[in-house]
Amino acid sequence: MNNNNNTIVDLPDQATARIPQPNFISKENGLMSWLLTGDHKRIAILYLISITFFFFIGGALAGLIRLELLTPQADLMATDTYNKVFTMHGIIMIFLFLVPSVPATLGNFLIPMMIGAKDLALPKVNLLSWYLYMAGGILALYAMMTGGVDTGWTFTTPLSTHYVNTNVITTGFAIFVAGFSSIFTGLNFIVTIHKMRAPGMTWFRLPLFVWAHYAASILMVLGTPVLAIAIVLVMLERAFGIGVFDPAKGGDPLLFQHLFWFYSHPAVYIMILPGMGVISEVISTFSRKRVFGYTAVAFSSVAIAVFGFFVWAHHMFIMGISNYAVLVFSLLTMLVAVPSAIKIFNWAFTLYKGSITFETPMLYAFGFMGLFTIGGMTGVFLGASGTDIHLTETYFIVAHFHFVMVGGMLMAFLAGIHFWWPKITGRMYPEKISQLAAVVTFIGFNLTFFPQFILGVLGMPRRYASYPPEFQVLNVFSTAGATILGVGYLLPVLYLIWSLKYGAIAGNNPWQATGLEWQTQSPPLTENFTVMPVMDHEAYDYEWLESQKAKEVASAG
Amino acid sequence: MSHISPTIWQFLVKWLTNFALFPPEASKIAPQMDALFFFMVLVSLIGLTAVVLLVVSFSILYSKKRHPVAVQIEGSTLLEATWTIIPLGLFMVMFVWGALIYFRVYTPPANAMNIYVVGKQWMWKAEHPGGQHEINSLHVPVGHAVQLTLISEDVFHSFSIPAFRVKREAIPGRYTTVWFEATTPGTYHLFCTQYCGTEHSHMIGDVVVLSEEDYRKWLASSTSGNSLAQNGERLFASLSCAACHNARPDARGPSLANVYGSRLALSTGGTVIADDAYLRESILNPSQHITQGYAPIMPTYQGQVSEEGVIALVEYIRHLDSDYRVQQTTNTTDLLPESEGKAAPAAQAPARNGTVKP
Amino acid sequence: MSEQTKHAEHEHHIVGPMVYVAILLALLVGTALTVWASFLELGPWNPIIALAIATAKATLVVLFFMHVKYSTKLTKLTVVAGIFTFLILVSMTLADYISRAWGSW
Amino acid sequence: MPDNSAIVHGAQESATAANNANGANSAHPEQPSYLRHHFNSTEQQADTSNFAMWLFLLTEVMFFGGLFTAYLIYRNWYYPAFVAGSHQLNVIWGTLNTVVLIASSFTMAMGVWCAETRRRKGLVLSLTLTFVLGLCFLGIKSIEYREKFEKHHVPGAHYSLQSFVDPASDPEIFKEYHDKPLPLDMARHTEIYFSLYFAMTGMHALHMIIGIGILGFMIYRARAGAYTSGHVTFVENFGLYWHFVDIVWIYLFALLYLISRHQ
Ligand code: HEA
Ligand code: HEA
Ligand code: HEC
Ligand code: CUA
Ligand SMILES: [Cu+2]
Repeated sequence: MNNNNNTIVDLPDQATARIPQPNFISKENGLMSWLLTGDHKRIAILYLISITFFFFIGGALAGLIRLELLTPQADLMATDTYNKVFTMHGIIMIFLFLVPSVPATLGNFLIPMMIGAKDLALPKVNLLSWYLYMAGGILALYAMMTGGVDTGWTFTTPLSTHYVNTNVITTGFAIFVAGFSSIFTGLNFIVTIHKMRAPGMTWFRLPLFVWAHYAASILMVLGTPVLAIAIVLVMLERAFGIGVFDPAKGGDPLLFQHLFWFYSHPAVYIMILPGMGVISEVISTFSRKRVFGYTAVAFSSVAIAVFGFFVWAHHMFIMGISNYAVLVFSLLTMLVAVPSAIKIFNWAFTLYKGSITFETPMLYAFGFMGLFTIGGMTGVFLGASGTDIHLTETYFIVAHFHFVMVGGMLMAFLAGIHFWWPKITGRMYPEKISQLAAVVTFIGFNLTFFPQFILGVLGMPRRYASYPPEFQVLNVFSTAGATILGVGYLLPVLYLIWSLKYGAIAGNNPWQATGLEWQTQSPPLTENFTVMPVMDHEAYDYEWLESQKAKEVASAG
Repeated sequence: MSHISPTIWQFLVKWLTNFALFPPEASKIAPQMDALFFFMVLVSLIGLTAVVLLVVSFSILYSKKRHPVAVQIEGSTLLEATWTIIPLGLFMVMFVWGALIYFRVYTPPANAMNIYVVGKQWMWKAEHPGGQHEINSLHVPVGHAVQLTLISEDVFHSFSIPAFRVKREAIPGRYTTVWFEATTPGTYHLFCTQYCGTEHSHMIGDVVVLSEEDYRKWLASSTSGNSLAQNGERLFASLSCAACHNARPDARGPSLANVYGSRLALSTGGTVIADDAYLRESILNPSQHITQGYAPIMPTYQGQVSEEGVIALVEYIRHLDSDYRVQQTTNTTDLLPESEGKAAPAAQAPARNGTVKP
Repeated sequence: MSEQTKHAEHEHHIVGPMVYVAILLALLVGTALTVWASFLELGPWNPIIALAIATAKATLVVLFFMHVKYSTKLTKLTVVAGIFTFLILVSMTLADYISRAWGSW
Repeated sequence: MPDNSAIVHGAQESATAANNANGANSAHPEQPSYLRHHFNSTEQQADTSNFAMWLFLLTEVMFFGGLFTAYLIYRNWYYPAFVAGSHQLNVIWGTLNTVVLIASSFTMAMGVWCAETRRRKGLVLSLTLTFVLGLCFLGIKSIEYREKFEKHHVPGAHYSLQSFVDPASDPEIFKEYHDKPLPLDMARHTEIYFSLYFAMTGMHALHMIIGIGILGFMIYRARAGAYTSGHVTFVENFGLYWHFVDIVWIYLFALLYLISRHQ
């Protein structure tokens, strides 16, 4: 047993420990065994590799954006190029990175294990969804190479339908295809969570990670098709001039935005809810305590999902929707913010009387809580119709959504990757350097995006390749921060790859966590469990864990 | 300081003189908006401090070193209710306060002077009633309510004046309005904030706030000779609108005098207030709303008049309540249109009821 | 005979052909009715009746052809959730369009 | 819990033959070979794919939902244009198609019943009928489409307003409805009607085409007895899809053909 007071890590004796064989990685070899797999864990790894690839492409584009904005003039690239760069940055980051980030990797890997199933309900659909994702991704890259697209990720009509000559149709089709990948992932999760739970795994014994994914999946299934039809209409408009979004023919361009945001607002919750699930697991594990107010946290996920469908028009406050609609949507936006606040405070109180340690996942989780609070509160600034007038379409929004998406979800993703890395690979990541990376990203992040709030208040519009000189100072800070941030993101890639070979053997349950996924070997077997698990305790029951360990010791000794 | 290289020094000086942290408050609404803004900042800071304080203090108090065994706690309905209700209450305050400001920004007072703004890729064209025409700049007098009626010729643009805290989308095919009252003479940024294609970031300009005197001078020096309504009259004649819209008893179309701001009965049974948007629709999509008692014979002028042309026509019809020439001269030279009594009908019109008096 | 071959007939209810024939007839009658109604001059009632009949037909299809009447609560809930979200999309979007016509405030 | 990891994916194919041999009276096979390795029982497997199918239909509802929203908005705005546009549709063809589709839904339902009660011939017959009726529907639809092409009522560069600004020039329709000529600006909006008409019926037809393709595959497999040995999930789920497509049409018929026959 370890007696170190600063960590809960409990590793097997490194001299004798081996990675258990067989496991899901060693079971079969060869590329085809990966490309044709039905194993949710292998698909998760396929996703992990592909989204990391797209993240770095998106990140490189972000680097270009920041370099261009170093000086007030459009000197690094033409405005046209700049427009293509931020459009592709947005599209790649959102549709090809953040939407599938936690769900398609960690969710895919863990949901069946957490509920005690052998696989997702529909393994082939799961694989299909990865292929759709790749098809969409490659198509998007193809569009980018062959001229790019410069509509902004929001595809605002009639700009996208009539006034640009770039690859709108190809990119639209890419998003359409990637969208179906996300629909199938969500569908698979819902079915799995409903139908594949192990005996004794009642709804209120599910880990909060599963609840969060359930809520996000509802949004994927019900929201994404509306995006699909909106994009189909844009493609038809471009190809045939059907006039539905064309003001010259009597169409209403705002209709497109209604359909687009009907998906894309819920999509922001698709992007945050799975991250919130990760945070619940991490905070609980590293404070050795059941999450404070389990039911409230579970239901707040569902509440976010349901209310999430009622607020989409807050992206259109000044766009010409009726003033009455503004009132209604502004009010509902305020309501949807409340469940997030509940979660934050519940997590904070989970720490109360805990026994806290500060491993990397926990550091990221703390980062999440602070940054998401800032990002979320500034969302409320935008949700209040009056202040939105001044702040909309400025860098304030850019800062808002990077705080929630990068400071929130990306931090949560990294927390989750570190947390479950030992489960996925069987090896630990190096703790010290990863703690350093967490701190570096936190600092870099704030330096990058906090100045953007000020820029926004000053009125600097978003999507500007050049800007008045008085905004330069803050932009330079922001660019400097982005460099640090880039390093912060490069580090994990390096040391995680390193750890694949040299990391310490982790054993089944290095964190002494309670989830079912920790009660089996790491990396797990293809079938996850040797015996069908029976859930006979509540979620996050650390006392059960202790008694379990005591039993093992007794039977071993 | 001497050991800093002069180039860097110059650079720093230039940098820091251009450095700003908060935009000027140059309109009447700006302080009100900022009050709400700072309220929100305050609430956010309190919220953030609360969260950080909880996290940090618990981390210290209950770190494994100090507190090796966790105490399992289920939750607390009372506490959870607290942090549901308090944020909800605060958010509701923000909602109501925000809605009030939204209401103010988008409800022009009755006596506001109207300037038309047309956005197109990639410039702003302002049409003053006196016929002054400017591109990528807007001259307005200090201390007068100015209403902008915006429209776009192509894609969405957004007319943003950060120093005034106002912004409104220019939409293709539809008028939108916003108003402000500048309080400090000076030159302020004008941005297009809605992404509108390649040169979006060059669709910028200046809003020049002039003292009354300077404004008068500016009006006089930059008029093109013809007022907007006069242009409208020309168009009215050349498009032979008068063939139907004349005051003769056998006229096929309704008389347009005094039509602006009145409530019209439609053939479908409803009524509608003839505002700018309605006049525009009547010219481009006449069959959309047929006035009671008339046949849908008016041809559409879509494709035959530019947005500026439509604006001129609308401006002309707006002023058809009396001899427009007389008004035009006053309009150009006088800053207070309502003092001539000419805005009075508009002020009584139902459309203007319920506006806030600033 | 078919009933016994299933392990769990309470779960998997097999709908017999007579029900299907009845529903087929009902749907055909519904179609005839709605076409007939469309030839009448009923003012605003025309669309209402047409949509009401369509909804009735759709309900029959969902309940019997698609077996929802005999399905689990979960399936019923799923159907309701779909209709609900669809209605949010339609009604909240239309709410904007309708209230736009009310004028600025 | 027996370890059935030996059964790998794709075991379904071999399942067919084995189950045929089992016949109808092997009511409780220890491990039906179509049972996928990660399920515990056939019921769980059937329930699961049934639920998954319903969720998929939800996404379809939302997909068509966007189109219906657009239709409702524009019909509100451009009522006369939508009326005139709708008069171009032939109620007789529409009714016929509705009947065809309802009949195909019926045959599909019968197919499900045949599968559940293990009637192989009945199943093949039902599926074939469904297949044929589906083709009939598409045939009729293409007749209607051709008519639109000939009259230049397909949105785009060649769109013609002739029938709307001068209804008398379109004697067949005029005889029936005696439409008044639409003013030019309103007539232009008929293009939006036809855009939505083509988008909605086109999406619907696309679903039919996909469905017919799957039907062909199913007929092939049904003849080999694949669905009449207890594993009926596929037929049932396809049935759900087919009925859903039917429901969409029921609404399309009402909205596009019927509700605007009177001004
Ligand atoms: C992960 C993504 C994500 C998340 C979670 C959110 C969350 C929220 N967002 Fe954000 N948003 C985006 C991504 C996201 N957003 C993106 C990408 C855009 C821009 C799209 C574009 O135009 O390109 C955008 C734009 C955007 C707008 C449109 C602005 C405009 O275009 O004019 C609005 C307006 O209402 C808004 C509001 C909100 C609100 C109210 C929340 C709420 O859910 C936040 C709730 C959270 C909290 C409130 C924090 C926790 C609270 C506390 C800890 C309590 C504090 C204490 C006290 C009050 C005492 N967002
Ligand atoms: C998940 C979502 C996500 C993420 C993670 C990011 C990450 C970042 N974004 Fe992004 N951003 C968006 C989503 C996201 N963004 C969206 C949706 C928009 C709106 C687009 C639109 O308006 O249409 C936007 C727009 C946007 C803008 C505004 C552009 C404009 O309006 O003009 C800016 C400007 O600073 C910016 C910066 C950054 C930076 C510095 C990062 C950093 O966090 C990135 C850090 C990562 C790296 C720096 C990579 C590190 C690695 C390398 C550098 C090595 C690369 C090497 C090889 C590939 C060989 N983003
Ligand atoms: C062929 C005759 C004709 C011509 C030419 C014509 N109009 Fe009209 N106009 C009408 C009729 C008839 C109506 C009332 C029915 C309706 O609302 O469409 C009308 C209504 C209007 C209205 C709405 C006012 C109201 O009381 O309903 C406006 C504004 C208007 N016309 C402006 C114009 C302008 C500007 C032109 C020229 C560019 C023009 N019209 C040319 C016949 C005509
Ligand atoms: Cu015009 Cu941006
Ligand atoms: Cu939103």
